Amino acid sequence: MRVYLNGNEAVATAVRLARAEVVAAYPITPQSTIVEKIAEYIADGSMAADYIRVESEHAALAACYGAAVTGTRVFTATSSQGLAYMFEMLHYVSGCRVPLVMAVANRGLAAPWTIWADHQDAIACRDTGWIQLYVETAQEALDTCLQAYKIAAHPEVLTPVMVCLDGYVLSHTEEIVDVPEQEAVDGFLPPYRPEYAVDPARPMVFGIGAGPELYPAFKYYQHQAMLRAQEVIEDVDGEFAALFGRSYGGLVDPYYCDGAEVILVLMGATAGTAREVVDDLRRQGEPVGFLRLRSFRPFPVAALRAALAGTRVVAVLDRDCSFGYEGVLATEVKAALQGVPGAPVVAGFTGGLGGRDIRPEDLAGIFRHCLEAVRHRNRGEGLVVSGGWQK
Amino acid sequence: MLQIRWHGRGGQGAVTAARIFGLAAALYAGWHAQSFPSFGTERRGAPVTAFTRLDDRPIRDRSQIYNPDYIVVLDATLLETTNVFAGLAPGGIVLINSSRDVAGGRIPAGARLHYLDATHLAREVLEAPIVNTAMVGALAGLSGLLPVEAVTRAIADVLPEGLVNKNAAVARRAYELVGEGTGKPGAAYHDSRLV
Amino acid sequence: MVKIKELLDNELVQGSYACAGCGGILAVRMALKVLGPETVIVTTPSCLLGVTTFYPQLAFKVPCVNVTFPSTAAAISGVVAGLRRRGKSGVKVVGLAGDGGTVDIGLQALSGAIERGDNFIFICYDNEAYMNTGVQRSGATPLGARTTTTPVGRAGRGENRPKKDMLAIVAAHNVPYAATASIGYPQDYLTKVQKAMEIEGPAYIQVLAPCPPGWGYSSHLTVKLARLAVQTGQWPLAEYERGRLTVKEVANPRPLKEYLAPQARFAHLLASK
Amino acid sequence: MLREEELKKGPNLYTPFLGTTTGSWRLLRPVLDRERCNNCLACWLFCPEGCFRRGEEAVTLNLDFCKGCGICVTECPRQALALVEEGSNDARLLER
Repeated sequence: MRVYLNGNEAVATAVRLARAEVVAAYPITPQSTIVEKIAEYIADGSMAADYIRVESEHAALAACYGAAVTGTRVFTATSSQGLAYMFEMLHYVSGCRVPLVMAVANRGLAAPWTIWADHQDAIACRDTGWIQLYVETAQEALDTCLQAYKIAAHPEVLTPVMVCLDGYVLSHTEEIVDVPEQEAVDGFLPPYRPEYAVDPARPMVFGIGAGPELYPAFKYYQHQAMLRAQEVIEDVDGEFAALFGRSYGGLVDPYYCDGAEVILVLMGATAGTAREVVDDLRRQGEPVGFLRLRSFRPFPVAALRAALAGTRVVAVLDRDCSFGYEGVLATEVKAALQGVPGAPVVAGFTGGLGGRDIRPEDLAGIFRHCLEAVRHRNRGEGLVVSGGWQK
Repeated sequence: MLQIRWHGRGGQGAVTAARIFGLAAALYAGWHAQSFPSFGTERRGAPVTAFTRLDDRPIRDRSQIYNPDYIVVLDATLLETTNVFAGLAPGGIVLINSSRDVAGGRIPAGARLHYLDATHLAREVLEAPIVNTAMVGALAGLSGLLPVEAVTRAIADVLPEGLVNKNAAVARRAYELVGEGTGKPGAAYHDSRLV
Repeated sequence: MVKIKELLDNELVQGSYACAGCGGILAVRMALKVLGPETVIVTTPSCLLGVTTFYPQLAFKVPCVNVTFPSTAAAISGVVAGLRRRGKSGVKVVGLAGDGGTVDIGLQALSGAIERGDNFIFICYDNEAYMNTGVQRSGATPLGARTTTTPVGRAGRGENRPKKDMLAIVAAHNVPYAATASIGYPQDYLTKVQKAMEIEGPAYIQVLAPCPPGWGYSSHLTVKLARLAVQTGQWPLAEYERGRLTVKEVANPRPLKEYLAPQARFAHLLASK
Repeated sequence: MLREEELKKGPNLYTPFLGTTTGSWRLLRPVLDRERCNNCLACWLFCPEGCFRRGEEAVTLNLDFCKGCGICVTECPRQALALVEEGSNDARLLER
């Protein structure tokens, strides 16, 4: 059914369709309207779930963990400071291999105080062992939440998933969303029945302690599961496409990358603007392309190499910064291309921090800057491309 | 692409107006649409903006709107503190809720300026000075972008059940008053007091 | 009143790595004799977690959900909700945390869970300092006690603040049931556990559980000191029920010195100048 | 050591699982004089390790997990328990 929804409403709709049974969340802008909507669904009887009104984000994730180990499908959502406050629990949940799903309405971190979008919050949680999928549209937010439950609970993955949507730019922007039928979703996503759960008849310890002789083995298999998740993310996206007719490319979402001399890489909703810019420049005969990174963790090295290897310059736009170095995505793309014969030059750009608008002309400027460098190289000098910062 | 900027004060329903207009366009008038509030917290009484984009192809641009084709002002007192005309596209249209000419000479050259006394209209029909649905109806009529049925159906989708009938009625009245999609002023245009 | 002779003979926790004479593990073992096997334990990093759920020594015979230090009561809310959704509402959910995990870092979560009215029992085994990390003071450390962060020296006389009144804090939530207990008075303690079990909604029990290395006494004195704490008026046996606080009167209090003298943490208070 | 299938599912294991009996920690061992025991259950109740079983006329003692803390000896109201050095041939052992 075609419905006019914003990104947060699309997420709430997905959580209802996924038949999440326990939701625990704490309000924070711009996430709050997700859980407000879920509370409404529960209140009007259209969703059979327990809503735990916790006193903090740390507690939200702890409560979700507690509910998940009893064998229920759970959900939470947060942003920014709230995600930072969850940091300890993030590791705990992924370490315990609890397949829960959390929406993150991406927002910058204080100080200075901000409530607007950037990716610093989730990027700072890069190493918490969560799968991170960044979406472009409200439709994708809905579809990815459904996919996320399937990916997380896959027996070879058993890893929690963050579905990241840009604060306001997606969370509060309304557009047409095709809401799938409950029956179709039930077919895609059967009830959550983990291999084991809290049960006095077969007592277990969840989250045992492990000494130096055992701890690395658990971490090794956690890492293996995350690597394996690459394939599962692609498979689930494919299965979803077969059932619902919509696909997001799985790990990466290339756009006119073939034959491009400059490819822009970024994550999140800015992708839409980038597509417009690429169309424009292509019409003008410029050899540019675009690649949206959908899966930030696991980091799709092979898929990136396949899409980027033939180009001259990869411009990476980070809505985050690893202070004292550069944008995190830029570093990671460089690392992914390291050792590839004739690898493209990677230029890092930082922009869109704290909600700063990324306009088509900003992206066009990045393309032109990189194209200029390529032409300069053609005059016989080494290819050097400087990055930039949107101040 | 057509871009609309809505001006109001927190609590007046500018954000809802942007949504109703976008929903009406996308679900009931064959447009692709996108709507969003000015990003931030909405404090009651503080100036608020909201936006609607329409296009005949999918809208992918996620940047802010700087040069709207239409500007709708729900509260004329905003003209005293805010440059509501900022960035108006050449030949753009401005619709202000007022019973008199409050813009004076501030209107950019080439722009078309229209007034509707939506407050009066809302008091009559809704028995409350809530003007957002009237202004949605008026913009639909004035611009010819949407048929009035699209607006009334969108109102039914967005507003709580108890508020639908009167708001649909006020939107329809406003639509008729501004000229029923002809783009030409209707009878009660400039001073729209209903008798 | 529980009858000691009718308590469960089976052990629901056994084989732990707790120190010889540990009051904490004794408090838990006793409570499980009333709670029975249809129990889920939620616990956090603490001595208890370290000695009962660290591979290869898993000592519980009931399910145990471990969680981060601040989160015992938050995870409890999740377990309660999850079990309700799974149709297993007969299972008792019991939080176990030390004093640090209760009165300090766990306080916010406990406050939230009590205020939400979830049906659970929270047992704080109070050994009056952070024993797991090496005897640092907590909000439950009594006035004058020497710990590794309240040392005794030329300028330091041990802990300089009185113990946090956690029972009053919990009672202020209008909790259905809250009590203090001592492992030295098992009849009283276990009757309170029984009551907590039968009450619908949150119930809180703070049980004094002496720690031989942390307090600095010989391990055979654990129960005796838990009793002396009550007999010398240092540890009131209190009960908050239906809005009323009752405190068991100590008929003939014993001299405080009898309680302090065996404990190295108070040695400086008794040393003659 | 755990099997690969267990490791893959995360640090969640069936309990109880005891890699060792903690009785090996013991330096002192309790001995019980069954004649003196009146089955009052103080030792049974106060033993942190659950080493005592209830019996018809007297408790029985299993030292697998006994760490020799001595609480049972202190709490026994009839001096039916005593501590002896582990491995000694203390006379009290013979009395038993």
